[in-house]
Amino acid sequence: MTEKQPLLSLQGIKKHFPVGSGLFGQKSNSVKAVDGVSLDIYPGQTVGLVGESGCGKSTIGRMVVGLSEPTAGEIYFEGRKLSEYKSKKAMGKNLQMIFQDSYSSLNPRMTVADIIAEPLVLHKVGTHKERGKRVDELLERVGLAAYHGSRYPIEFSGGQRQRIGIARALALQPKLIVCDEPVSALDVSIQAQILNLLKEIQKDLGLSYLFIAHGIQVVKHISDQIAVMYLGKIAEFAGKEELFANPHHPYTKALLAAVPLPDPRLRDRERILLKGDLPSPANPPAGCRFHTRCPVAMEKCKVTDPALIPTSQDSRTACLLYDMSIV
Amino acid sequence: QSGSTKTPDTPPTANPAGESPGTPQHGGSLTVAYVADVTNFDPIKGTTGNDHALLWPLYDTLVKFSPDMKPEPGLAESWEFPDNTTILLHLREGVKFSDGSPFNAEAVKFNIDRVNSTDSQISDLKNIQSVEVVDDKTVKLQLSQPDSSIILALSDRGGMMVSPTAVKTHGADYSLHPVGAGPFIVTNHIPNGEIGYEANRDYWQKGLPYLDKLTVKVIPDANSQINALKTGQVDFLPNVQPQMVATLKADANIVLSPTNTLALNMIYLRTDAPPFNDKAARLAVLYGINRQQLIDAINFGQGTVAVQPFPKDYWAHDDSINIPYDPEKSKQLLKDAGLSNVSFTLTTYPIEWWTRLANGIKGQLEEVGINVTIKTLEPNAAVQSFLGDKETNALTGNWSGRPDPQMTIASLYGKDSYYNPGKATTSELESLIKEAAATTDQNQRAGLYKKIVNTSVVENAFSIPTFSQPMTAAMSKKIQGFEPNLLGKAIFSSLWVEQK
Amino acid sequence: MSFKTIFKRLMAERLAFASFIFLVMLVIVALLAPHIQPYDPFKQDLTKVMQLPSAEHWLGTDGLGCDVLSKMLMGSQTAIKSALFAIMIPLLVGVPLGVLSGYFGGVIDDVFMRIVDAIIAIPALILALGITSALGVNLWNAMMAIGIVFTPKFARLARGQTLQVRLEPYVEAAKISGAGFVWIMFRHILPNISPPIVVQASFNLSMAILTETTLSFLGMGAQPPDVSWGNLIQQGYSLIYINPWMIVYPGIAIMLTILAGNFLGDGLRVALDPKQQRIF
Amino acid sequence: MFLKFMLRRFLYVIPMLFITTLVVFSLILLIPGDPVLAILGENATYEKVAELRQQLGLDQPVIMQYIHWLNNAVHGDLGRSLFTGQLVGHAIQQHLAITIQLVAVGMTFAIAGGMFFAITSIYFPKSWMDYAARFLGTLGTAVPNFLCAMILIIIFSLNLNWLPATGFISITDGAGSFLKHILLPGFSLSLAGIAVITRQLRSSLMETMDAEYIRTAYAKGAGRYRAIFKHGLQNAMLPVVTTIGLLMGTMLGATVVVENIFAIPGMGQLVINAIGQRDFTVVQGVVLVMIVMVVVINFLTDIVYALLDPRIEY
Amino acid sequence: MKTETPLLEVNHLKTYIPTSKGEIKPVDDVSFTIAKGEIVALVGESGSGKSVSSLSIMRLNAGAIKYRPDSSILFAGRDLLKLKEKELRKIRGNDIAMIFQDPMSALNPVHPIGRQIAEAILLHKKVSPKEAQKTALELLNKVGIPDAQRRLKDYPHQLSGGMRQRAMIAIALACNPKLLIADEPTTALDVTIQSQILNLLRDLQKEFGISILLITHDLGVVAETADRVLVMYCGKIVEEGNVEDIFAHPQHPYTKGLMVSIPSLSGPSKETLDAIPGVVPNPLELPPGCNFVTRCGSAMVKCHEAAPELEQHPSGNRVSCWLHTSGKGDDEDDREATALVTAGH
Ligand SMILES: Nc1ncnc2c1ncn2[C@@H]1O[C@H](COP(=O)(O)OP(=O)(O)OP(=O)(O)O)[C@@H](O)[C@H]1O
Ligand SMILES: Nc1ncnc2c1ncn2[C@@H]1O[C@H](COP(=O)(O)OP(=O)(O)OP(=O)(O)O)[C@@H](O)[C@H]1O
Ligand SMILES: [Mg+2]
Ligand SMILES: [Mg+2]
Repeated sequence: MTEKQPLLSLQGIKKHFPVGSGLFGQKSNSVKAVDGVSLDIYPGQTVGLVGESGCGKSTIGRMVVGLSEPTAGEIYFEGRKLSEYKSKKAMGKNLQMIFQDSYSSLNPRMTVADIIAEPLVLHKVGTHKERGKRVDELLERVGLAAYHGSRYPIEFSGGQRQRIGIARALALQPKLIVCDEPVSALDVSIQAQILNLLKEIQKDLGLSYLFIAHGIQVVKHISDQIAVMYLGKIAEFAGKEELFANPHHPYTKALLAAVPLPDPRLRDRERILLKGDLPSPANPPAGCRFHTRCPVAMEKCKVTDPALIPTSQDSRTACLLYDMSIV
Repeated sequence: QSGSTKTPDTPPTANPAGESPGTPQHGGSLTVAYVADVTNFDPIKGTTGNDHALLWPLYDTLVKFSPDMKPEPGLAESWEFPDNTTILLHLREGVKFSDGSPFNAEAVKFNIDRVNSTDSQISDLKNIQSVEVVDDKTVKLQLSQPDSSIILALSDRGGMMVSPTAVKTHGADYSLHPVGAGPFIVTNHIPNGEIGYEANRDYWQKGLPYLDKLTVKVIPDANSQINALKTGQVDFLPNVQPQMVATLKADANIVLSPTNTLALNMIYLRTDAPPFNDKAARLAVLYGINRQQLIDAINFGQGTVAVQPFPKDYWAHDDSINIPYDPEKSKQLLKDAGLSNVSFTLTTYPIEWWTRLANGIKGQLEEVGINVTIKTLEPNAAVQSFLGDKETNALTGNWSGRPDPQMTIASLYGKDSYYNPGKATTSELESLIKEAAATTDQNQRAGLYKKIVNTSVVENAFSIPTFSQPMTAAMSKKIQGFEPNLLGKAIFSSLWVEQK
Repeated sequence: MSFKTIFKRLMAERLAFASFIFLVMLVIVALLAPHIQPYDPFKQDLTKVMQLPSAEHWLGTDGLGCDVLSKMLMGSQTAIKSALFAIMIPLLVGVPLGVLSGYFGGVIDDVFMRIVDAIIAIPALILALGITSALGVNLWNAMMAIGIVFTPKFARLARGQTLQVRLEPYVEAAKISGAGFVWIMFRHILPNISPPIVVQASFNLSMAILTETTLSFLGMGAQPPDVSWGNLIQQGYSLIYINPWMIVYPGIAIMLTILAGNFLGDGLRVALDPKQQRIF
Repeated sequence: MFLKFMLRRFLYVIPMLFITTLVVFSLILLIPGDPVLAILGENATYEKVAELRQQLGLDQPVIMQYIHWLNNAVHGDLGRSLFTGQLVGHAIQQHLAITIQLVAVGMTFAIAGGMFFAITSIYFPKSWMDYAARFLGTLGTAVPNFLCAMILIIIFSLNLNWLPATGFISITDGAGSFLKHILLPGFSLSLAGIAVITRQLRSSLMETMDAEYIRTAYAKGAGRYRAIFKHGLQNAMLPVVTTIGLLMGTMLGATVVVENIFAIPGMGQLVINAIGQRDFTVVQGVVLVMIVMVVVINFLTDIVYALLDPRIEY
Repeated sequence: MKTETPLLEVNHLKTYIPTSKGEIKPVDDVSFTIAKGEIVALVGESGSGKSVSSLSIMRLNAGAIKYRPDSSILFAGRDLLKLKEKELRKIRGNDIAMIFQDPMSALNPVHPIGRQIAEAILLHKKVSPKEAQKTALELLNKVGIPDAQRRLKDYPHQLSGGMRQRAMIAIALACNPKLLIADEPTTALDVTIQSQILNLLRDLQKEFGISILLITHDLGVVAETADRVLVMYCGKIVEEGNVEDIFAHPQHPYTKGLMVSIPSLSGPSKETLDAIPGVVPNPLELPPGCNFVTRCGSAMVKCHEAAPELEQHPSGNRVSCWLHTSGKGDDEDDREATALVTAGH
C-alpha cells in the first residue's frame, strides 16, 4: 500500500493563528493550532483524526480543502502542491467537505435542490435540466426523495440535513471528502444511519475520507488508519486494529480508557485517568506536550519534543518511551 | 399706554399714594424677550437692523429722533449748517462715558473717523470727508458733497458714541467690554442667550433710567416668546407676530401697543435679467398684487397697504400716490408688451410666515398669468443668491426703514444701491436723488421724494412695495413708559415698572 | 423561507399585521391621492384661510386657504416617497460598503469602520442640519441628508452580519466548490443578512419621517410647494393660536405612521428570525 | 492591565476624532455662498471683501485652512465668529455648561425611566404595567420631541401654571429653580431615550431571563427578584450601555429643538443660530465640541462596559 | 430491591406545552422512583423529553408549560407540583440540586464563581458571607479544582470546560442536597474530562449517599455510572430496569436498537451498523398506538392501535411493548411491581 502514491499528503504543515494584542492592537502571540503534522491518505482509504477539543483537527481539515493556508509545510494532492492550483475551483472538484453543524452548513434561504446543485453550477456542469436530474439522483443516493428538492433546509431533521450536506459534497464526484465531525451532533440511531451511508458511498465510489471526530468509537468504525492528535501534533498514527489492540502512546491509552463502554460489567476495569485539562495551544508545554498530564512522564520529557517514530510497519508514535535514540 | 411719558416731571394726580400709572417709578427690573442677539457690541461692526434696540441702552447717539422721526438733540445739543457741505455740532456739557472718561470733541472725532475706517460696516457717513475739533465742545464735519441725511444718520449706528479709552484698551476685544455714554451698562452677555444691563448711575440725564436692571433674553421662536410672556418669564415683547396678536388680546394680563413703522414688505427685482428687464413685466407685478388680500390672509388683518417706501403719517409720504389692485391692467400690460408665459423665481426664507407670504403672492400673480417658482433659502443665503449669485429674479424682504428718507432712497433706488442689483435707474431719477441730497428744507425734500417715488415705483416698478404691518409690542400690565417710534425699533431705556 | 411563510408568520403577529395593513392602505391612499383628494391641494383661496373643519372642507383650510384634507393626502404621498428615498441611500451605499468591509476585512475594514464610527459620533440631527443647509433647504435635500445620516448605521449592521455569515459553513462549502466573492455575496450573504436589514429599514422608515418632521419644524426640511406632514406641522405650530387643529391632523398622521413602522419592524424581526423556524 | 486597556481605547479615539473633524470641516465647505459677502452685507466693496477674506484665511487652499483650524482647535482656539467677531471658544463655554446640565438631566430621566419601565414590565409580565411599558416603548419613539414639548408647555405652563415655559437656571444658582426650569425640557429631551432604553432593556432582559444561568439561579432557590436584579440585570445592561453612548449623540442633536422651544441658551440654540447665519466658525466649533463630548461618552461607556463585563479582555 | 419509601416518586407526570399548532406532550404519563443513594439514569434520544421531565421535578420549565393535575411528584412526602412557590424555593438548591449540560451558559458570566457558590449557601443557610466564601473554598477543593483559593475570584470564562462543570457541581453540593439532578453533565466535555467528572459524581454519591438522576443519551455513560436505567422515547418510558439487566437483555425493540447502533470499541468493527430506521416523529404528529411503531422492525397490527403499558418482564426489566404483553394480570407479578403500584396510590 505504501508503494502507491498517496492521494493526499500533508508534509510538516503548521498553522499558527496570531492572537493577543499589545497596546496598539499588534499581535504578540500565536495559537499553534497545528504544529507540524505529516499524514498520507491513500485512494479509497479513510483516515480518522481523533483528539480532544481544540487540538487542531478542524484546522487540518480546513487546510486540506483550501479554506485556510498553512503557515508552513506543504499539502500535496495527487502529487501536486495545493498551493499550485490556480483556483479554488480546480481543487473543489476533487476535495469536498461535510460539516458538523448540519443547521448552519445549509443556507436557510436556498432550496435543497439549489444547495445541491450549487457546486455543479459553479463548475458549469451540464445544462439546467441535466443538473436537475443529477440533483434528483444525488438525493436518492443519500436516501432522500426527489420531491425533497423543492423544500427548504428548515423543513428537515438533523439527520436529513446531514444527508443533504453529503449529497452536496458528492455532486462533483470528488476524490476526497473531509468529514469534520459529521455525526457528533446526531443521535446514536441517526448517527448509525449516516455512518452506514458514508461507508456505502465509499464502497460505491471508491473515494477517500479524512474523518474527523472526537468520538473514538465512530472513528474506529469508519477508518482504516487513525491519527491521534494532541495539541496540534500527531501523538500516534496506526492502522485501526493495531491502534486498539496495541496502543503505544500513553495519551492514546488514556483516551481509550476514558471512553465509557456500554457494558456495566466492565465498569470496574482498571484505567488510566488523566489529570487536569488540555493546556492552551497558545503556550504549549515545552518538551513533550503531553508531559504535564502524562502518567509515565520522565524527566527528559520536559525538554525533548519526541518525533514520530515507527513502532511497527504501519504505525508510528511520538513518545520518548519508544525512542531508542535518546536516552 | 403709548402716550408720551418722556418728561419725568408730569404733574402728580390725586392718587393717595402719590403715584399713578402715569408717574414713572424708579427701581425694579425688567426682562425683555428679543428675537436675536446683538451681532456685535461694537456699533461699527454690527450687521443687522436688530442690533439697535440692544445697543441704545448702552450708547447714546449724537442725535436722537422723535417718535415721528424728526431729529432731536442727543449728545449734540444743537447743530448748524454754515454751508451745505459743513455741519457744526455743539456738544452737551458734563457728559461722561460709563468708564469715567470724558465725552468731548476729541471723542466725537475719534468715533466718526472710526465709523469711516475700513474696520467699519457703516457707510451712512461716507460723505463726511473730515472731522475737525473746533474746541472741546464743538466739532466741524466737512462733507465731500451735500448730504441731507447726515443729521438723522447720526441718530443711527454711526452716531453711537463709544469710549475711545475703552477701544484703545481692549482693541480687538472691545466688543467684549463695550463702553458707551448711554443709560445702561452691560454687565453680562451670554451670546445668543441673555444680555444683562444695569442702570448707569452717572447718566447725564438726571433721574434716568428708571429701571435698575434690564435683562434681554434671546428667544428666536415666536411661540416661545408668547409662552414666556404669558407665563411671566418675560415682561416685554417688542414685536409680536401678526398671527399672535389675537391670542394676546384675549389675555387680560397683557397690554398690546401697536404702532406704524417705517418698515415695509418689498419684493426686490433683478432688473438686469429677463423677465424683469422688461418694464411691462415689472408693472404687471406692481398691479397684479392684491395687497389688502395679503394683509387679511397672511397677517390676519394686521397692516396697511403700501405702494411707496414711506408710510402714512411720515413727512416724506405722499398721499397722492396710488396704485390700485388691477389684474386686468396687468394682463393688458403683458399683452401689449407681447409677453406671454412670464415666469420668475421668487426667493424667500424657510420661515413659515415668509413662505406663506411668497405663496400668497404666487397665487395672486398666477391669476394674471405670471408663473412663480418659489425658492427658499436661509436669509443670508437668500440675499446672497439674489444679489450676488444672480440666481433668482426676485426676493421677498422686509425693508426695515432708515431714520432719514434719503438713506432709504440711497439704499433702494440709487444706481449703486445695495437693493438694486440690476443697477436700474433713469437719468431723471439720478438727478432727483442728487438734488434731494443737497436739499435741507423738509418741505422741499418731501416734494423731491414724491417725484423720486413716482419715477422709481409708479413708472418703473424697480421694486414692488406690498404692505406694512404695525409693530405690536406686548407687555405685562405693570410695564409702563413704552414709547413706540416710526423706526420700529424699541427703546427700552424709557420703560419703567409699576411697583405694588 | 418563502415569502408565503414570512407573510403567514407576520400575520400571526397581530399588531404587526395591523400595521402592515395600515401602511398598505397608506400606500394605496398615496397612490390614489391625486384622484381622491377633494380639491387641488395648491388651490389657494386667500379669502378663506385657517377655517375650522366644515362640510365643505372636512379638515378645514390652511394659512393660504388650501384644503387641508387634500394636503394631508398629498402629504401621505410625500411621506412615502421621501421615506423610501431616504432609505434607498443607506441600502444602496451603506449596505454594499458594509458587506465589502465585513467580507474582506483587513485594512479596508479598519479604515472604513473608523470612518463609520466617526460619522456616527456626529449628532445625527446636527449632521442633517449641516447637510441640508449646505445643499439648500428642500424636501429632497432633507431626505438625502437623512439618508446620509442613516448610512453608517446600515454599513455597521451589514458589516456585523456579514462577519457572521461569511464564516457560516454554508459559505465555506460554496468556497470549497470554488465560489467567488460575487457568487457568495449574491447567493449567500445578501439573502442571509437581509432580514435584520429589512427590520432596520422598517424602523428607519419611521425614523426618516420623524427626522424630516423635526427638520421641517426647524425650517430646514420640506418647503412649499412640497407638501409634507412636517411642513403642515410647521405651519400649524406657527399658527397654533389661530387654529390649533392644524397641528393635530399631521401630528396624528405622523405618529400613526411611525407607530406602524415600528410595529411592523418588531413583527418582521420575529417573522424573519430563522431561530423561530425550526420544526425539529 | 486596566490602565493599558484604557490607554488603548483612548488611542483609538484619536483617529476617530481626526476623521470626524475632517468630515465636519469638509461638510461646511460644501455650503454654497460666500460667508464674507454675507458678513459684509450692504457694505461689501471689492477691497473689503478681499481684506476680510484674507483676515479669515479663506484665501488659502482648503487643506491649509483645515490644518490651520485643527492646529488652533487643538490649542483651544476655535477662532472668532464670522458674524459677531466673538471668540467661538468663549461663546461655547457659556453655552456648554447649560447643555451639559440639560443633557445630564435628560440622560438621567432616560436611564432611570427606561430601567424602571423595562424592569417592571419584566417583573410583572402581562400586567397593565407591562403593557404600559411596551406601549411607552413604542409611543416614545413616535412622538416628535417638539410635539411633546408643546403639549407639556400647554398643560403644565399655560394651563396649570406649575412650571415655567421657558428659560434656564443653572444648578449652581439654586437647585430648586434649576429643577423647576429643567423638568419640562429634560423630559421632552428624554422621551425618546426612555422609549429606546425601555425597549432595548426589556428585550435584552427578556432574552437574559431565558438564559441558562437564570435557571441555575432558580435551581439554587433564588426568587424572581433575585434572579432579575442579581443575575439578569447586569447581563442585560451590557447591550444597553452601548445604546446609552449612542443616545448621547441623539440627545445632543435634540437639544437644537428643545432649547429652541424652551428658549434655553445652550449649544443647540447656538448652533441653529449659527447655521441660520452661516456663521461657519461657530458651527465648526460647536460641532467639534459636541463630537468630543460624544466621543468622550463613548469612551466612558466602553470603560463601563469593560467593568460590567469581565469577559472583555483588557 | 429496596423496601423503604423512595426519596422521589414521580407519578403519572404529564407535562404538556400548548402551542399555536396544538399541544405538545414532551412528557406523557411518566412514573418512576428514585431511592436514597441510588443513581438512576434517564436515557433517550434528543427530544424524547428527558430535560422536560427533570425540570418538572423542580418546576423549572420555561414558558407556558402545564402540569396535568393528576400528576404528582412526591419528595419527602410532599407533592412538589402542588407546593407554593415560596416553599418550593426552600427545596430548590437545598434538598434537590441540579447541574446542566453546558456549564458555560449555566454559570453567570459576570459573577466570580466563588460568589456564585456562596450565593447557593446564603440562600438557604443563615451564615455570614465570609463563612459562605469559606465553605465555597472547601467545596471547590472537594470537587477537585486545583488552586481553589485563586479560582474563587475567577469568572466562568477564565475556567476550562471541565473546571466549569466542577464549579457547577460545587454549587449543586453547596447545601448537601439529597437529590442531584444532572442533565447531560458531560455531553459538552471531552472524553478524558468526562471520565473525570463521572468519577467525581460516583465518588460524591458514595461519600454522601446522594441520589442522582443522571440524564444522558450516551449508553456508555449509563453503563459505567447508573444503578438503574429508564429508557425514554417520545415522552414515555419504554423500558426500565437494573443496569445489568438492561444491558444484558434489553427487551424493548428501541432499547435493543440503541444498543446495536453504537459502534463497538472492542473487537473488529462491523461493516454496517444496525441502525434504527427512520427518525423520531414530530411531537405534534405522534402516531396512534405505540410511539415507536413508525421505526419498529417488529411492529404488529396491534401496535398501530393502542399504546402498550409499562409492564414487568421476566428478565427483571419493565417494558412497554406489545411483544411482551400477554394480556392483563398475567403471571409475572413480582415484588417490585407491586411496590411500584402501591407507591403510585
Ligand atoms: N481563526 C482562528 N483564529 C484563532 N484561533 C483559532 C482559529 N481557528 C481555530 N483556532 C484555535 O486553534 C485551535 C485548534 O482549533 P480546531 O478548531 O482545529 O480544533 P478542533 O480539534 O477541531 O476542536 P473541536 O473538537 O472543538 O472542533 C483552538 O485552540 C482554536 O481556538
Ligand atoms: N418550551 C418549549 N416549547 C415547546 N416545545 C418544547 C419546549 N421545551 C421542550 N419542548 C419540546 O419537548 C420535547 C422534549 O424536549 P426535551 O428538552 O425534554 O428533550 P431532551 O430529551 O432533553 O432532548 P436533548 O437530548 O436534546 O436535550 C422536544 O420535542 C422539544 O421540542
Ligand atoms: Mg473542530
Ligand atoms: Mg435535554
